[in-house]
Amino acid sequence: MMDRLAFLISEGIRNIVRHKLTATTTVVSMVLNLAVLSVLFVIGVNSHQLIEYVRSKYKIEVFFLPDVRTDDLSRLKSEIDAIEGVRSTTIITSDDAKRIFKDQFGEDVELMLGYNPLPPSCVVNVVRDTKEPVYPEAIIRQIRALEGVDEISYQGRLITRIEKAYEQAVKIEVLIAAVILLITIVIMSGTIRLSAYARQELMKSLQLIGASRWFIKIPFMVESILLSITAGLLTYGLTMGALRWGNVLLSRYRFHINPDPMLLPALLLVSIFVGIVSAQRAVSKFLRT
Amino acid sequence: MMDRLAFLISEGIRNIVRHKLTATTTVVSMVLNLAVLSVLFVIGVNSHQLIEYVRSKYKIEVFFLPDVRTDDLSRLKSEIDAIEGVRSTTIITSDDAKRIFKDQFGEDVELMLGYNPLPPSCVVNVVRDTKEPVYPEAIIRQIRALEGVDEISYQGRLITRIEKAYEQAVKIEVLIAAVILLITIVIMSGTIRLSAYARQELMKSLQLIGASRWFIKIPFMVESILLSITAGLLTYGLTMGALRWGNVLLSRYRFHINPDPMLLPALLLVSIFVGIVSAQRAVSKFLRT
Amino acid sequence: MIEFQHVTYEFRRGGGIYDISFQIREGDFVFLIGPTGCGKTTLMRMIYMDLIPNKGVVEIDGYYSNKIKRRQIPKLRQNIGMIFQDYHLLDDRSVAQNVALPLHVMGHSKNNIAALVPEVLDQVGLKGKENHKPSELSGGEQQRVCIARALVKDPDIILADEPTGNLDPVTSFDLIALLDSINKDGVTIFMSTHDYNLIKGRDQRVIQMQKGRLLGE
Amino acid sequence: MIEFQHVTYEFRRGGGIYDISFQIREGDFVFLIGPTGCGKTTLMRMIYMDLIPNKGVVEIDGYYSNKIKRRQIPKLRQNIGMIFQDYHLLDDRSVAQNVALPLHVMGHSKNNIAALVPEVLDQVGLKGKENHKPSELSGGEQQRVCIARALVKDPDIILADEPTGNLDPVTSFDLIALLDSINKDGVTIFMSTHDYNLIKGRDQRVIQMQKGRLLGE
Ligand SMILES: Nc1ncnc2c1ncn2[C@@H]1O[C@H](COP(=O)(O)OP(=O)(O)OP(=O)(O)O)[C@@H](O)[C@H]1O
Ligand SMILES: Nc1ncnc2c1ncn2[C@@H]1O[C@H](COP(=O)(O)OP(=O)(O)OP(=O)(O)O)[C@@H](O)[C@H]1O
Ligand SMILES: [Mg+2]
Ligand SMILES: [Mg+2]
Repeated sequence: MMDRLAFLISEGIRNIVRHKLTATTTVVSMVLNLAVLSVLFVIGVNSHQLIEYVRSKYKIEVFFLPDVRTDDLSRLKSEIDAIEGVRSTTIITSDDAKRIFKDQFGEDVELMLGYNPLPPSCVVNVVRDTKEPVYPEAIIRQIRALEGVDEISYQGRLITRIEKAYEQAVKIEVLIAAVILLITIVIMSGTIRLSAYARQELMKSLQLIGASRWFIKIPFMVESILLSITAGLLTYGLTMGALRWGNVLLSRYRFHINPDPMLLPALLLVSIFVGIVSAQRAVSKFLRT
Repeated sequence: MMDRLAFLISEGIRNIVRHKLTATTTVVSMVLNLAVLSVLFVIGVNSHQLIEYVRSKYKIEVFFLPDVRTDDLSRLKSEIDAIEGVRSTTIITSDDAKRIFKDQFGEDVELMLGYNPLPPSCVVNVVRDTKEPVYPEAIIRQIRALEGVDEISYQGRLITRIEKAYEQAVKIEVLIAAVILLITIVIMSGTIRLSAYARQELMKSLQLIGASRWFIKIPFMVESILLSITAGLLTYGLTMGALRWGNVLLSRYRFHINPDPMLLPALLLVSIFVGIVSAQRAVSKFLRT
Repeated sequence: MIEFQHVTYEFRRGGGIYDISFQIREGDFVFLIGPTGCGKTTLMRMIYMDLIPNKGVVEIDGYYSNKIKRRQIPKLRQNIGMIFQDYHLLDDRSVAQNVALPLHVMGHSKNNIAALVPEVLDQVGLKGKENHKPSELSGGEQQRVCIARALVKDPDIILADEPTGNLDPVTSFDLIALLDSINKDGVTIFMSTHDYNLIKGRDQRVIQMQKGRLLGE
Repeated sequence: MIEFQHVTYEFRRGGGIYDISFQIREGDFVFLIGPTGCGKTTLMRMIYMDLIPNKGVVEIDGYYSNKIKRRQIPKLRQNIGMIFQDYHLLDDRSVAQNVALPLHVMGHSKNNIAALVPEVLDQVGLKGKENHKPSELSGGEQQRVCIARALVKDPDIILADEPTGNLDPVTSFDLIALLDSINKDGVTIFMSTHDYNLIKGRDQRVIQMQKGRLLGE
């Protein structure tokens, strides 16, 4: 039993050597298909980086009533921090505001007017690394309900528009990725089927000498899986190489593409899945007697 | 001679029927590859539409000296029209300007101030349907050199930035298209090669009974070309169908994707080219004795 | 035990075998003769159930052609050593690997296979050709690879479809002698041939066919 | 004219033919006999220049093996009717299409082909099998398709490599009679066989081989 299994697996490996041409063609075909997929994957993952950058520029400024005291401020801060969708907050006290004013305009407002007209305020940063669109209205509403809040300034319509556009873009990207995934699978399984077609006589002969369907299928599967893994690894190498090169080009723009740690597993998953399914289908087709 | 040619061509056609599986697999593989290409082609052609829209919003406003007379204006207009890169101009006389002011603010400036302070001006539209980037500086320089021109207002830095970005995008798109074209060709030729591999015994037998290389090659070429044309036509149909569907979806955004009249010829050219070259290579490989 | 009961099989394009009934008991050595195209190969294909009768029943070792399930057919074939008229060798591997194949199919151990294969290759006179591909052999050598592949699994039944077509008379007689000795060990042998010289002067049972029908014995 | 001058060809794995010299004149009918694996097929392959000698020269109808260009080989083969031991039939088309193939290769007209093919199929006894695929024929029938394909082009030389391996004695003798009558029309015939019965009692020239060498005539 162990010997038979070992034989079947070694058969799969030897089949690759025996049919070098089909093996090479299959791997090349798969690599090219997977490359398109993995580029799409990388773009998908990194488009998030873009929106995160934009989100980091979103600004909600909360101005408090002038009579809010310093210890009230820290309470307000922690209340705002607790609101869902808030990433961080920075409190600017009246004194801070005065100093900032002085830094920017060179004038001391308090000396000029005799009192400090600048109210304490707070800059609220929203979460940026969520897959969901960020809509600030809910946050605004909760902040407004807090005691001591005077006025809120934020770029509401702009944010909503950006988020809508991003949402749309993600949808289109998912659609394209799905279509390309489908195309990849069909082309890859066509390739494996053709390589099975070239060997149908051999399969027929095996069947005639009493080989069961499994006996014929397993080496073919092993072969297909090995080719798939090879293709997956090659594609990974290629993608990483292209990324490194792309990052050199992009460094001018201060933009850095990150490969996702899921890229390799995803590639292997897709390729092995396709390998198994199409080998299964191809062999079944030629064993139908 | 005629009979032999007729035979070779009919052989090519019958080979498709004889080897249905390889024919189907090849066509499916090709269609899917070409589909990706043609989507890219359509996007490329229509990205131009987008930049043209943006360009139609570029604005150069030329203000003339208040003492420029009406007949000087029409001379100035034709001089500006003659400048390379100018699509059209619209003269706004002092009176026009007054009327526009009145329409917008409800006040008659002339009545208010006792004279019309608004100078005659001219709105210059730049060409938009060029493949080259549009840089307004040269136009500005030439306008400034004209006698009677007082001041020019334009969105210089913005335009330059948009054009630079567009130029970059076109470059990236061309690069991606080239890579995908290459991938398509390699995958398609791999497919044809595998289908030749499945028939290497037949080719060997033909050779043994005295068939020349051409006798073996021509039917294979005919077959390959027919399959390519089929794939090209199917892809065209598919792309047009997808476009119609896409336009329905896009109609909300008042954006309309146009298929290029070159799409069909381009598809056929690519597929037939690939068909011929890879059939040629595949057959040569198996006839090497 | 091989038994045909009023077996008829007709190909879609016409031709085939009609109303065939006969029996071969365990340990028999039976010849099947008849002119080219009379249906010998077709009859043999029904024994290893590559073809299933249109009418009638074939029984092989307790398997009935009208009841057998598709996944039982490999089991049946594993007990039969088949020498195909058109060899059915796998050209993507060596002679030794071809001969080893049925043993792998039956799950023999590696050591067992390593011992059996050279022995049987020696028996059929293919020593020194172990590493050739089938396409690198002469016609007669290919035929002997096919014979070796049938013998190596030590089957209960040997079906030999014109196994001497590409062999010279000396080698042919050697093969018959080899089959004789195997038969002595209790193996049933059913062999088709059109080489009347080969069976002349032997007192074995001979089934004669003509145009798809049995002519008598 | 076929002439071998000290021809040696050795396969990479060893084996082959060594220092072969002989001559066959136009219109001769010569047999080549020898046990299985002695090199008959190898020798024949050198005549249609599928193999080129390592040493020595083969001359066929004015083509020399050491001078021939690759694109001349099809021309040479078109003048030779080859009956291959392993048939080399094209299984993706019918018997009639297989037989018509050499005529298409030689550029015969459609009408000519339509007239010649049924005639030659009738000659070899394959009437009624025109539309079968080769795989739908018995071994002997396939062999006869191969024979028909060689005869149909009315060649100057017929090379027959064990053309009776799958034929019964009656059909074999018919084939020899057919070849005899073709030979009467001036066609050179060179036929390998190991069926000594077939050539017994004929006064034709017989070349004998053994282990890759000529043994005498
Ligand atoms: N797949 C098929 N489809 C149609 N007809 C077939 C098929 N296989 C065989 N035949 C026909 O059935 C008849 C018997 O064929 P079979 O192969 O059994 O003959 P055979 O006795 O083995 O002959 P040979 O001695 O030449 O091998 C022949 O006339 C053949 O043409
Ligand atoms: N391609 C090859 N590579 C290596 N050895 C080969 C090759 N072809 C043939 N041989 C060897 O050359 C020898 C002669 O083979 P050949 O086919 O000429 O024999 P033959 O006389 O035709 O035999 P048969 O009567 O069995 O057909 C054999 O021992 C064979 O194993
Ligand atoms: Mg038979
Ligand atoms: Mg031979």
